[in-house]
Amino acid sequence: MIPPPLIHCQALAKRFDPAGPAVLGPLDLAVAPGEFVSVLGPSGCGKSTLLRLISGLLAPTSGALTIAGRPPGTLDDLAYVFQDATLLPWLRVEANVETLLRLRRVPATERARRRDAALGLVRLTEKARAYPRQLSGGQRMRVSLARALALEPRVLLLDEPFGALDEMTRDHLGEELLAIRARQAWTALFVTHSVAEAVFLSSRILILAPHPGRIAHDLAVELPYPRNQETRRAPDYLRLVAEVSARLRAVEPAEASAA
Amino acid sequence: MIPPPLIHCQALAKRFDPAGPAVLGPLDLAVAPGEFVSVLGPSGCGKSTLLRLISGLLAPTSGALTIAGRPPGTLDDLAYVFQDATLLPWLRVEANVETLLRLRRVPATERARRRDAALGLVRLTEKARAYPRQLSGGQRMRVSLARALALEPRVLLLDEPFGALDEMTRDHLGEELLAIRARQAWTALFVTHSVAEAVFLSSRILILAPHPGRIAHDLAVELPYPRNQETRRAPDYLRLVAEVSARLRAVEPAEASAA
Amino acid sequence: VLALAGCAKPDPDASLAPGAPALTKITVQLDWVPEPEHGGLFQAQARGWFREAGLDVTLVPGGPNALVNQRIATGQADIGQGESVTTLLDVQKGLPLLQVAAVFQNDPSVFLLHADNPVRDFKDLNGRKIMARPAWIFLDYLRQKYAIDFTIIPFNFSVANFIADKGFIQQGYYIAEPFFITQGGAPAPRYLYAWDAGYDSYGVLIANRDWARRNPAALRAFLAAYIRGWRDYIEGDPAPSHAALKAANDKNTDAFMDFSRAMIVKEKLVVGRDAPDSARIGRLDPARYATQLKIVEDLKLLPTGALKVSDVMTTEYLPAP
Amino acid sequence: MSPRLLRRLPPLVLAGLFLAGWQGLHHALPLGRRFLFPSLPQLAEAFEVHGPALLGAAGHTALASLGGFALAALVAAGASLLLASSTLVRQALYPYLMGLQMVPVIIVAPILILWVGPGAPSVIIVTFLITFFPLVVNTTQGLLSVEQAHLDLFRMGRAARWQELLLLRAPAALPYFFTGLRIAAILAPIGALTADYLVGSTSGGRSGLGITALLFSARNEIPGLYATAVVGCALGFALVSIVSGLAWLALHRWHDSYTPSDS
Amino acid sequence: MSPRLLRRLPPLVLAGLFLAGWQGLHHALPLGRRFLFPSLPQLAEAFEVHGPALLGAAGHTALASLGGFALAALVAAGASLLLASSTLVRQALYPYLMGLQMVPVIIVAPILILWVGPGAPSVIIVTFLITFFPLVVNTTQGLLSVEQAHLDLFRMGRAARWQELLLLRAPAALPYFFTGLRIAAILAPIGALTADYLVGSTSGGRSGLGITALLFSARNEIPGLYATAVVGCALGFALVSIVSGLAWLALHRWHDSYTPSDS
Ligand SMILES: Nc1ncnc2c1ncn2[C@@H]1O[C@H](COP(=O)(O)OP(=O)(O)OP(=O)(O)O)[C@@H](O)[C@H]1O
Ligand SMILES: Nc1ncnc2c1ncn2[C@@H]1O[C@H](COP(=O)(O)OP(=O)(O)OP(=O)(O)O)[C@@H](O)[C@H]1O
Ligand SMILES: [Mg+2]
Ligand SMILES: [Mg+2]
Repeated sequence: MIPPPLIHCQALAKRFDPAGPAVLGPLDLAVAPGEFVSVLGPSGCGKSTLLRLISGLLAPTSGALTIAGRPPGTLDDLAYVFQDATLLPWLRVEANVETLLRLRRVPATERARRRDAALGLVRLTEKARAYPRQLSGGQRMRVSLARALALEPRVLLLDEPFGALDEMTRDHLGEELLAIRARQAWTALFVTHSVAEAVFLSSRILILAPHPGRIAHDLAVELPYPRNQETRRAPDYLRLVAEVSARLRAVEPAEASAA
Repeated sequence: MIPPPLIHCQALAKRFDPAGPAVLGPLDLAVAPGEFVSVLGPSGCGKSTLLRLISGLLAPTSGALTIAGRPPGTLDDLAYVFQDATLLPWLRVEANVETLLRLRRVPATERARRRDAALGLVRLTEKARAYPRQLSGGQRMRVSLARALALEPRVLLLDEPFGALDEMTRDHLGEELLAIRARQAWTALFVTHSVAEAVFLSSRILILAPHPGRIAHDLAVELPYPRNQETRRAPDYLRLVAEVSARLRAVEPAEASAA
Repeated sequence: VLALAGCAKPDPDASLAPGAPALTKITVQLDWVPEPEHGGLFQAQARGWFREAGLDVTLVPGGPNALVNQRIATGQADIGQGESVTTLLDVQKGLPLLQVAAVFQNDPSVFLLHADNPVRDFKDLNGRKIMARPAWIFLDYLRQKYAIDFTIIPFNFSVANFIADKGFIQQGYYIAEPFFITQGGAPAPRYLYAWDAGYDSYGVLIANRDWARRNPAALRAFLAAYIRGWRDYIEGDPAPSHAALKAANDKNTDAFMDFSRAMIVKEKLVVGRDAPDSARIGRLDPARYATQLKIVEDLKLLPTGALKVSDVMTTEYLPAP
Repeated sequence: MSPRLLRRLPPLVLAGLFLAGWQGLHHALPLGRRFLFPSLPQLAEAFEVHGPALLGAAGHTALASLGGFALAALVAAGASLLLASSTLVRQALYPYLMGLQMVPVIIVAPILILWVGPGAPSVIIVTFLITFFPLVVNTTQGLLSVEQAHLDLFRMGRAARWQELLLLRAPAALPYFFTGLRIAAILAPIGALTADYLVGSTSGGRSGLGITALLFSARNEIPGLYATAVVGCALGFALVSIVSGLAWLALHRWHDSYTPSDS
Repeated sequence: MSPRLLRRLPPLVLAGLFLAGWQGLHHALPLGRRFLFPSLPQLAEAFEVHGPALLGAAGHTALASLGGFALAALVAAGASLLLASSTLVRQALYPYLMGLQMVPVIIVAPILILWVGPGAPSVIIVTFLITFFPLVVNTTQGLLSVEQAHLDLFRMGRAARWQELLLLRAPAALPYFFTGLRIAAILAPIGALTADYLVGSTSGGRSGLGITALLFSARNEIPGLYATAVVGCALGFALVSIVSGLAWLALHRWHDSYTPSDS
C-alpha cells in the first residue's frame, strides 16, 4: 500500500504581480513521508517560493496544496530554516534557539535540554551567551538551523542552510542531519546549490527550471542509507553527481534569457 | 624590483572583548598589486573580520595595517561586497547599484552606463525596477556584487559573494570576474567556502586557522591566466583542489575544540 | 463696637462644648486666590463671627478656573463670589443660582490705560487692541452702545504687556493690577470705569437657590456676619483679615493688601459711591437688576422677558436695614 | 455579507455604541450636572445655531494649525539632521531644544504679544512650539536608528557626512519621521486652539476656535463648547488623514509596516 | 588635553555662550522692557527669595508629573498592544484615542474640577491626557514596524496572536516605545504645570508650579516666573535622564542605535 503523500501539490501556481507572469507552476508534486527531497535550480527560479507556499507563509494564486492532508500553515510539527538567519537581535543565542519551543510552550527544563543538544550539534555551545550581532555569518546560519532542529519536527524545510558554511562544517552537519533523520524520521525539503550535497543527503532530487518555476527533472537517489565517507567515494554516487550536474546545467539560468 | 605591497598587515590583531581571547592574529600579510587572493577557513575563524579590518570598518586592536601605503579606510578605489547583501530597501535595484557611484559623485550618464553594464553582468537587467524585497536571496547578492563592480575599484574585497548562488551562475560570475580583472587589473581578497572556486579564480590562497584566526597556509596558484573551462579539467588544477581541500580539512573547525 | 472687641478672640473650643448646637457647614467658593477683594469674608472668619453665628464656614480659594457658578449649581459650594451680569445668563441656562448680597456695589473691572494714552473715552476705543476676558459682556455692550469695534486679546492675568507697551489697554481689577503696574516701574494708570458707560454690574454673593430655600436661617446668619466682617475690614483694623489672607496665599504682601484695601475704601466700592454711610454694605437694588436684564436682552444674550428680577436675585436674606 | 462590509462593520457598530453611550451618559447624570455633558440633540442644535461662527473660527484655526505644523515639520527636519550629524552637536544642543519645549507658554505669551503682536503669527508660533518637539525627538531617533550594515556600506563607500545623512539616514528615518508627523498632526489643531486663547485676538466677531471655546466656556454655553471641540477634532482627523496618505506614498513600497499580508 | 575633556568642552562652551547671551539679551533690551527678560543675578535672587516656595511647588508638580507619566506609560503600553493586535481593532479604536488627545483641556478642566475636584488627582489626569498620546502613536508604530522576516518566523512557528505580540512585537517596538517615553518625559512636567494652572488646587502650600507661575505672572514677578520655568525644566531633564538610562539598559546590547563605533 502506498502511503498518502505528506506534501501534495496539484497544479500549484504563484504569481506576485497579478498582471505579470507566473513565478511558479503550475506544478504537481507528491512527497511521501520519510522522503528527503533536495531542490536544485538556478537563482531566482522559485525554490524559496515553493518552500514558502508549503509552509503556508505564502498563499497560492491557484492550485491545491495539502500537508498531511491539511491546509498549509496548520501543521504544528513543521520547521523552516529560512534562507536568511532571521535571528531575533534582542535575544542571546540560547534564547534564539529556544524561540520555537517557547511558542510551543515546551517546559523550561525540556527546552534547555533540547537547546543544549541543538547547540552542541551545530558546534556553537560556547556562543550560547552571545548576541546575534556578535556572530559570524556562518555562525548565525547555524543558530538558525539549531532553532529548527530543537523543534524535532515532522516536516523540515531547509532553504540553503549550509550556504554560508565551509566544506568541513557542511559535511559534518550533513552527516548529523542524516543521523537525526534516522532517529526522528522526518520528511525534508532541502534547497541547496551543491549537487554533491544533494546527492549525498537525499532520497530524491528535484531540479527546477525557471520562467515559470517548474519541475524539470525528478530523480530518485537509490544510494543506501546510512551514508558516510564511504558513500562519497562510491561510483554510483559519483555517477549521480555528474548526471545531476549535467541536467542542472542544461536548465537555462534564470535571467540569462532576458539579459 | 619588488613592488611595494598594496595591502600590508604587520602583527595585525583584533579582539572584540578586551578581556577575552584575540579573535584574529597577530597576523602578517603582504598582498602585491594585481594579486587575486582567496581566503579559506572554517566558519567563525575570522575571515570577515580580516576584510573589515582591511576596509577600515574595524579598528585593529594592535599591529599595523596599510593599504597602498595609507591607513585603512582612506582609499577611494576600494569596494567591499559584504557577506550579506545590505541593499537599501527603499531604493529600486537600479538605484541600489548606483549607490556607491552616487557617493563618488559620478555624473548621471556615466552612472547609468556603469549600472547597466553591471546589471547585465549579473544577469539582472530585467529586475532593474524591482525593490529588494521582491528579489530572491541569490538575486540580492548579485545586486550587491553589481554595486561593487560598478565602482570599477582598485581593491576588491569579496566576502562569499557566490555563497547563495547555483553552480552555473557561480561559474559564470567567476569567469566574468576574471575577464573584468584582465581589463581593470584590480587586487582582490576573495572569501569563499568553495575550494574549486578558490583555485580556479585566484593567484594565491590563504587558509586561515581559528582560535585565533591566523594564516595556516599561504599557497601560490601557478595556473596560467586566462583561465576557462579547460582549466577546470587541467591535472594541475585538480591536484591543487585536492591539496587545498586536504589542508583545509586538517585545520580544526572553529568551534569543534570547544564543543 | 465694644461687643465686637470682646469677640475679637473667639474661643475655638466653644462649639465643642457638650450640648452646644452643631454648627451649620457652609462652603464659600472664591472667584480668585484669596486677596483683599475677599477682605470681608476673611475678617468675619478671622474674628470668629461665622462660628459665633452657628456656622462652620470654609472659604475655598479660586483661581483661573474657579468655576464659581458651576460649583454652586452642582452643590459643591453653597455660596460663591462672582459678577452679577454673567450670572444672569447662567440662571437662564437653568443653573439654580440666586444672587443674595453685594460684595462690591460696582464690579471693580475697569479698563487700565497709561496716563498719556490718547484714548479719553469709550468712543476712542474704536479700532484699538484691548486685552480683556473675551466673555466680558461689557465688551458687547460697548460695541452696541457706541457702534464701535476693537480687537480683543484674551486676558492672561499679566500686566507685563501693559508695563512694556505705552499704548496698551487692558481690563483689570483696579483694586489690584495698578499696584503691580507701579511696582513694575510704570506710572500709575488711568481708568475707564464700566459704570460711566451705564454698565452697572455688582460684585455679588451667589447662593444655590435650593440650598437657600432650605437653609434661610443659616443664610441670614451668614450674611449678617459677612456684612459685619466687611464693615470691620474697611472701618476697623484689617489685621486679622490680612493675617488670614497671608496664611491662605503666601504671595500676599502687606504693601499689596494695604494698597488694595485703600482702593476699596477710597473708591467706596463696598459701601457705594453715593452712599453717605456704611448702611449699604451688601445691599442689592432690584431696580439695577432690571437695568442689567434690559442690557442683556438688548444684546440678544437673553430672550426678552425670559427672566424676571425675582428669578435672579433677592434681598430677603439680608438683614433688615 | 461581503468581507468588505464585514470589515466596515465593527467601526460602525462601535460608533453606534459610542453615540448611544454618549446619550446614555447625559441621561445618567443627576439633573443638576446634566448641563456639563450635553445630549446629542443639544449638540446638534448648537451646530445649527453656531454653525457659521464655528466655521469661520475653524478656518482661522485650520490655517494656524497648518502653518504651525508645516513650520514644525520643516524646522524639525532640519534640526534633527543637525542633531544626528554628530554626537557632539547632539550632546550640546539637545538640552536647549528640550528646554524650548519645556518653557511654559505663560512666559512666552507676553513676549509674543509685545514683539509679534496678538493674532495669527503669534498663534502659529505657539502652535509650532507645541508640535515641534515630538517631531524632533522622533526624527532624531530615526536618524540614529540606521542599520549598522548600511552604515558600514556608506563608510566603505567613503560617503561624506552629508551624504550619509541625506542618502542613508534620512530615508531610513522616514518611518520615525512620519510617526512624529502623526503626533504633530494631532497636536497641531489642539495646539492652535490653545494658542488662540493665549496669544490670539478677536475682532468683529472673527476669532479662532480657542477664543470661541473660551467665550462658550465663560458664558456656560456648554453645547457650543462641545461643538467647538468636535470641530477641533475634525481638523485633527483631516490633518492625520493627510499625513497617513503621505506616509503611505513614502513607505508602502518598501517598509515592512506596509507589507501586504501576501508576499 | 584628554579626549574626554575635549568631548566635554563644546557643551560647556555652549553653556557659557548661552548664559552670556542671556545676560547680553537682558542688557540689549530697552530699559522699559528689560523687566520682561530678567538678568542672571535677578534670577539668582528670585531663587534665593522664593526658593522654599518653589521647592514645595516643585514637589507637587514632580509628583503629578511622575504620576501622570507612569500612568501614561502603563496605559499606553496596554492600549498599543490592543491596537496592534488587529487591524480591525485599530481601525475601530484609533479615532477615539485621537479624539481623546484632541479634546481641549478647556473642556476637560471644568468636568474634572466638578467631578474630581481641583488638586493632585485632577492634575495627574490632565498630565496623563497630555503625555499619553505620543506614547500610544509611537508604541503602536513600533509594534507594527516588525521585520517581515521575523513575522514569518513566528507564523511558521504557529505563534498565537498574544505570543506574536509579547515575544516579537513588544521587544521589537522597544526603540519606538522609548522614543515615545522620551517625548512623554519632556511633556510630563510642562503638562503637569499646565494642568496645575487649569485644575490645580490654589490653596496655599498645596499648589504646584502652575499656580505659582500664574501668581508670579499676575503679580508681575517676572524673575520668579522664570525661576519657576527653570525648576520645571529641571524636572523635565531629571525625567529624561531616567528614561535615557532605562533605554540604555534595554537596548544597548542589541539595537543598532547603540552600536559602539568599533564592532
Ligand atoms: N562584534 C563582535 N563582538 C564579538 N565577537 C565577534 C564580533 N564579530 C565577530 N565576532 C567573533 O569573531 C569571530 C570571527 O568572526 P568572523 O565574522 O570574522 O568569522 P568568519 O570567518 O567570517 O566566519 P563565517 O565564515 O561564518 O562568516 C567569530 O567567532 C565571531 O563570533
Ligand atoms: N515579493 C515578491 N514580489 C515580486 N516578485 C518576487 C517576490 N518574491 C520573489 N519574487 C520573484 O520570484 C522569483 C522566485 O523567487 P525565489 O525567492 O523563490 O527564488 P529562489 O529560487 O529561492 O532563488 P535563490 O536561489 O536566489 O534564493 C524571483 O524571480 C523573484 O524575483
Ligand atoms: Mg531562495
Ligand atoms: Mg564571515
